[in-house]
Amino acid sequence: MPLLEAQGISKVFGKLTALDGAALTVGENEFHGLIGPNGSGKSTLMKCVAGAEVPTTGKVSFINTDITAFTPTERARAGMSLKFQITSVLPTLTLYDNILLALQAHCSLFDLVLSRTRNKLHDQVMTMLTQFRLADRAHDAAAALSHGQQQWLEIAMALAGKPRLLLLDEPTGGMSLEERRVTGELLQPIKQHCSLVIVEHDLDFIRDICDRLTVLDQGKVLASGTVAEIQANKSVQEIYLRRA
Amino acid sequence: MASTFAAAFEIVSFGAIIVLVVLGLGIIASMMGIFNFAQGEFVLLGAYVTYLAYAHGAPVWAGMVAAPFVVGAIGFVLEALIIRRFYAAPIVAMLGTYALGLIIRESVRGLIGGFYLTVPEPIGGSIDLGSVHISAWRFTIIVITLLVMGGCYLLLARTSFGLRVRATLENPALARASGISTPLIYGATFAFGAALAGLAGALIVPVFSLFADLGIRFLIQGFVAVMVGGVGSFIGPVAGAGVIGTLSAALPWVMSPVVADVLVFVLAIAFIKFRPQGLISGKGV
Amino acid sequence: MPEQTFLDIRHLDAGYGRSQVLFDVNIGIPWRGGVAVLGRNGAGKTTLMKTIVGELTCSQGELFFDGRDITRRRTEERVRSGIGYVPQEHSVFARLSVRDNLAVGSLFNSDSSAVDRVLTIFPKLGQRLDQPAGTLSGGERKMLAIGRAMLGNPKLLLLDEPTEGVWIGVIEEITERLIELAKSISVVIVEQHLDLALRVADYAYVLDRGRVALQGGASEVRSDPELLRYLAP
Amino acid sequence: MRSWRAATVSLIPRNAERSMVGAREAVARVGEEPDVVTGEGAPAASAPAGRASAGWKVLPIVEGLVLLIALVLPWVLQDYLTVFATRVVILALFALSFDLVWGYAGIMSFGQALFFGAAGYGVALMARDLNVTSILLVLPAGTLIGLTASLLLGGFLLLGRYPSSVIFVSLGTLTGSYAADRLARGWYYLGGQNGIPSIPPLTLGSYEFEEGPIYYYMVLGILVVVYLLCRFLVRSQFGLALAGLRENEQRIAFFGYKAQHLKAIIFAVGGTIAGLAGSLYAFHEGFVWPNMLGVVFSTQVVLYVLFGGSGTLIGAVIGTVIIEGVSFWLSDNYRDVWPIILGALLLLVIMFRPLGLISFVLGERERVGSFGKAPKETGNAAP
Amino acid sequence: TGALATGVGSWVVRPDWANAAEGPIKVGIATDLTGPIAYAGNADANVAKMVIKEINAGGGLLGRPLELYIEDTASNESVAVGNVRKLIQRDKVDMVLGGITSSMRNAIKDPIVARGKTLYIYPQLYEGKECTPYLFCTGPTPAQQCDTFIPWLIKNGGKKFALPSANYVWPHTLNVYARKVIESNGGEVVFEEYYPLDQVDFSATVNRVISNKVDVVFNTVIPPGVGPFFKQLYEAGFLKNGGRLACVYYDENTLNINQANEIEGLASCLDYFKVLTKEDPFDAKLQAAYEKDFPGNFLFAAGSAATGTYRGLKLWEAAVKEAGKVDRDSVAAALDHAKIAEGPGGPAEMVPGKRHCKMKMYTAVAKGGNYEIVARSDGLVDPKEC
Ligand SMILES: Nc1ncnc2c1ncn2[C@@H]1O[C@H](COP(=O)(O)OP(=O)(O)OP(=O)(O)O)[C@@H](O)[C@H]1O
Ligand SMILES: Nc1ncnc2c1ncn2[C@@H]1O[C@H](COP(=O)(O)OP(=O)(O)OP(=O)(O)O)[C@@H](O)[C@H]1O
Ligand SMILES: [Mg+2]
Ligand SMILES: [Mg+2]
Repeated sequence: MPLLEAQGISKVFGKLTALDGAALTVGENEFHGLIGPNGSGKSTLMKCVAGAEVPTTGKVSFINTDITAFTPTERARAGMSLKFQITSVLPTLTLYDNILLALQAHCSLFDLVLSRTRNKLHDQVMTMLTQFRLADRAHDAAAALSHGQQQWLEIAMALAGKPRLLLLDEPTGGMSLEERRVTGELLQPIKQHCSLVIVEHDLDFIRDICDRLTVLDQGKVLASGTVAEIQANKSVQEIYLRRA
Repeated sequence: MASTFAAAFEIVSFGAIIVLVVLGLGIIASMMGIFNFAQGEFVLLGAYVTYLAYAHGAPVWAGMVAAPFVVGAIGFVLEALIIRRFYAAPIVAMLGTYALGLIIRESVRGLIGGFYLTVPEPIGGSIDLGSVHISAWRFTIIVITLLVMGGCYLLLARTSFGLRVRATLENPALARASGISTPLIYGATFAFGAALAGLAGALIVPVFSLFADLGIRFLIQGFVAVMVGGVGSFIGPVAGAGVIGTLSAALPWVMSPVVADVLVFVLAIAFIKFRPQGLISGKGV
Repeated sequence: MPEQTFLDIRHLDAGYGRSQVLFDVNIGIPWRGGVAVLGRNGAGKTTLMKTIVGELTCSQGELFFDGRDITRRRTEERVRSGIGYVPQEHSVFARLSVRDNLAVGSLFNSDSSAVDRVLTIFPKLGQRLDQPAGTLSGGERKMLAIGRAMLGNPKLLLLDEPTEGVWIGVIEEITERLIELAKSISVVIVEQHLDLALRVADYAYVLDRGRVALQGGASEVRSDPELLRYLAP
Repeated sequence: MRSWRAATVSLIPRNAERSMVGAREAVARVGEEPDVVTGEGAPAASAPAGRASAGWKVLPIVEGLVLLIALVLPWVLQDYLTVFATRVVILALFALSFDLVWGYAGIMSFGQALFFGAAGYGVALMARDLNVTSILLVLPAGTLIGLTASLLLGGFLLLGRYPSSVIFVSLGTLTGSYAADRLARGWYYLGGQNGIPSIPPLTLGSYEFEEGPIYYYMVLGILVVVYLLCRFLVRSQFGLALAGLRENEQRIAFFGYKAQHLKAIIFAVGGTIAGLAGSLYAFHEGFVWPNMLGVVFSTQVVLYVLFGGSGTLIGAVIGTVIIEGVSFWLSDNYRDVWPIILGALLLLVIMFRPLGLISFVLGERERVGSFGKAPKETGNAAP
Repeated sequence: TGALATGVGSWVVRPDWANAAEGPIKVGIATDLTGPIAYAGNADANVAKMVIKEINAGGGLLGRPLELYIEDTASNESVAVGNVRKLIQRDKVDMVLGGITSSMRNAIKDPIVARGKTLYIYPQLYEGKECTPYLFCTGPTPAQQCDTFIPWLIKNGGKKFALPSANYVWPHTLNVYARKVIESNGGEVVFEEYYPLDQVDFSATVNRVISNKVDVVFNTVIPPGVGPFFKQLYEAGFLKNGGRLACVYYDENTLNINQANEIEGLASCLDYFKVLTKEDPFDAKLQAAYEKDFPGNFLFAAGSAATGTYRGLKLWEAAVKEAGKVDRDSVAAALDHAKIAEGPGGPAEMVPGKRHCKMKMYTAVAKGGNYEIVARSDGLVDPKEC
């Protein structure tokens, strides 16, 4: 039984059908890449999975439960975590607090009011900040980060909740090759406890870290399979040659 | 039949008055993101200018023509001196405009001595249609409201000025980076909103007489109208005002006015709860 | 530094409030041709762009554009005198339709066929004309931003990561356009795709912690052993 | 201006002021497109971040000073001024309740007076019809009324399928308090327009709390206790969750916070405190009247807090003291023009200190606060 | 005489002479100097200044000068309570006169009478039913305004009455009384209806008036609604068809709300109208004295409690003289049956045990923007309260 199974997802915006019966299956501890041309519906599919959009039709199940009707909060509590394509850190809070906020999301109200997890989480916060090379900025406001730094902070926040499934929508946008490589390295260790869906345009990056790929085109799944299968797929090669 | 017609006329005419008052409020709220608590005082200023003209012997209509220009100019100056500082913080802006409104209102109260002063309508009397009499001035207001509405729509939707305004208020930094002079646009928009309020004040002062709380009387109603219609477009607040105006004039026909008064607000809030985007969404300017 | 400078940045210091980001930056941009600005995350590339276009005021230094001192000029004046800018974030008017976004771009352009030309470059936009720009996909938005900036007929085009989130096929398209453009105007590009950047640019600056760490012709920089050190996080 | 449905989540303006219109978020869901940019002004976050890291915290000093002044006040004031000061302290308590919901959780409660007034009316009725004046019954009853009213209103406005926008909540609460005001005016049992006069003094056993120093110290004691509780709350990890709520409600929902519940909880806490203040006020003033429920008081409390500086607690107290004090003094000395002078004063402060008076001494970083363990090393801005 | 000082506290009008032995008697005025009904409050304060000046000029009271303390109630009950406390606790005044609206009276009566243990005089025409000890009312009550007026209306207007009203205590209570008088005189109330205080659109009401062929609109709608209401009635042809407007708080101030032709024939019943100066030498003197001291906009008029203020102060003066001291109980005992022979509109006397005041009442009709007296009471009318 796969960890995540989204089937027959359609999303219609007015006249536009952004998703047309797309499907996405992700197994346990699998790194899954989602690729496709601009506007093919990748972000929309991610949002449907995370609950940010309500699909027009289709069904999403996660860890053997049908979560189609779940709110984003419920999905997060079930173990899902999303980084949006457009960064949305909490600008006036410090980096430290941004991460702590993500970490403590699952604490009980009682713990929060009495701050009982503050000490326990401190080390985790600092570890994450150090991992993402942001430790020296821990007490700056998130708004003072450059775009690329915010991307990292976002990834850190998404990871903080110890999700079973991590959804990353273009995490490496605005990063240099080097930085991408580092990001890839940072993501590797989570494989032990977590699956990943990642939207990326950088094929090399995808190839390096993903086990399986799904290719979307105009809202439909064009192909899905291992990296090697996809690379060999004729129609996939075609859309890579196609322009715009 | 006759009384149905009279009823319809009265209801529509009050709706038109609310629309007129809300036009400027809506433009400033939708375009600039500022809920202008001083808007009522701009209405008051419009009324006051008309009164001044009348009191100094000029014809009332001359005062009415002057009012939007005078109030627009005042709005332009106030924007440059004060409002400009508030765009980044809309809640603070509410407070700031509240203070501004307080100053204007109390000054005018001082000037008119707290009285209720009458200003005659330039077109007085009533139009007799058989057994029904409809107020000639209210009829005029309906006509002018329609014209002004149309004019505003064309200005905002069809001209490059409208495009600049919308772009600036949406993303000022990017607008500047597209070559638009944002300070000018801000000033012009605010002045335009103020001028509309001035016009509204000028036109309604014969109906309600001049008193210091003339404008604030309509303020909460105006905000509710803007919300019901939907913030962010020109059409939205206008539609909202039409609905709120006609509703508050129509309900007293069928129930106790005291109940009707509260009911309008309750209905409005329930409506917004279940349709948070307002009456008009996704369409129009 | 290139010989003839169209935009001349001298001893520039800039930053946000009290935190200074750029330190004594000297950059020259030629009349035509591409210039790449490289650097790792947080190096100050975006800050530099914003300072050139006037969104940030510089605390020290001077900017000369087309021989005139524009240090104290307002953004819109700089833009109208021929600087086009594609910001890294918030690069479209989200609530305006695609059509209106393009219309804003061509406010100061009397050539009515310009929009059509942009639509032939980015046919995707043509299918989305009435959609609010905020609902475009990430890549579509970038295309729109570039299209909008090109409509202003700039003499100097600043692009802050124009290809972020853009599909490979379209990147290729954009690159070719930029190479084409760089023949007639000057193009400053901040770009993470090193190869792309250096294809467009003849000259490159590498920023490191707000200072120009390296500069030179595109091929020189490409082969500079130091380069990678400056780009690694 | 097309379609604000599309407009979506705005990044919250960086200085933590939430845009009323930024509340276009209403329907929008996270992540669609935060391309709505703050506004004209320079982002406040770019203001100095350094001040707080100097080691000295300004806030505790200010708090200590205010407390000190409050403690010695009755010794230096004439009798009637002590009575006036008592009233101000009660209003400060009321302001605290608003600061909690707006300054910390970003819920624009434009109808905070509803809870204040409802509790006031409730205890006034108890005194009038049941002869209950014991402080041991009155204050719990008042708080309970505040709690119930705010739970009901909060439940309607804040819970539901879609997150409620700031503007909707502000309007909803405003309408709620407006409707209550109208109801009180129209309902004879509540005394109509005239309200309920001649409430007997508060008692404890056989002791009667007359207005004066004793009443003052009692109210001050309550204020201090509530203040400390609030302070503890907003600096806890729960406070961090509130800050997240204020910054971007939808975002933290994706972390797994039950954002709407959090909002409802803090709203109810605010309502409870307002209820406490309302019951003290009713007995201190000796009468209740519809304005106490309505727009006038609701706006006033917003004014206090924004004037003093929201999101700092002490700012609310300072704002109340200064606005009330200055109006009192102005109305004495510039009778005819005092509303105008007051307006001008407000305007000046707001123009030059949009973050309130407190920002004269308080840096941005300390105002927003940080919630983790105390920083060991200071952050440095430029790498 | 009487310098106006702005000291640490309220506005104090000090006499220019002092009686070292006992010091001045302190009179407190708490009224709406700012806010929507400031025009009325300022007139009241002016009247008080005038009366105190006159008493001081005549040698004061009990050989002591009077000192006047004026506080603003600002149309805001909570401000008012604070300021009234100043009068009581700081200035220690011997008597407080003031308050215009009923809600204001309600708010300040407790701090004055119960907690403040001071005498309180309320000068405005009101709905009655105020029976608090030590609280004396010197304005007209519903009985005084309706008893002669309504029969006159039936005779000069018609039998079918409409009672459109603002929704607050005064109209409610007044209407109960008015309805009784209407029905006992053979009239009929077609409808009685209440509106929010700030309602400004009355199309539904006007329609009801017209379609029910109402003869008399007995109005208790107040500003800001009243102006548009009368205008809408006029435009709908109510006056043209012979309808009669009646409004018992309408005085010289309120005449300006509408254009003269819109309220032609409006009838009002009050204790004083300015036209009385033509026939009554005392009124003429009083009015002239007021206008000399206070030219300008704040008219000496009955609807704004100016006459009640004058009456109240003079009755209190008489009571103090009789009591010979100023402590509350003695003065209250004397005030209980105090009389004045001359006052605005004629003599006045307190009804013993009732703490309300008998006075003459006049019915006047608006003609071309001015009042004409059309009827007057025979002698003093009983307030019928408490
Ligand atoms: N709210 C909306 N209203 C209308 N159309 C929308 C909306 N959201 C997305 N779309 C359209 O749906 C299509 C799919 O968008 P989506 O964001 O999923 O693309 P994507 O695959 O993520 O592309 P990219 O790689 O450019 O980010 C796009 O053409 C976009 O314009
Ligand atoms: N609003 C701000 N306030 C304070 N500091 C800021 C602000 N914006 C950026 N900075 C800081 O300025 C430095 C330069 O940022 P800039 O955005 O110019 O980097 P960049 O080179 O564009 O990076 P990236 O590749 O990540 O976009 C960074 O250290 C960043 O943290
Ligand atoms: Mg996408
Ligand atoms: Mg950047």
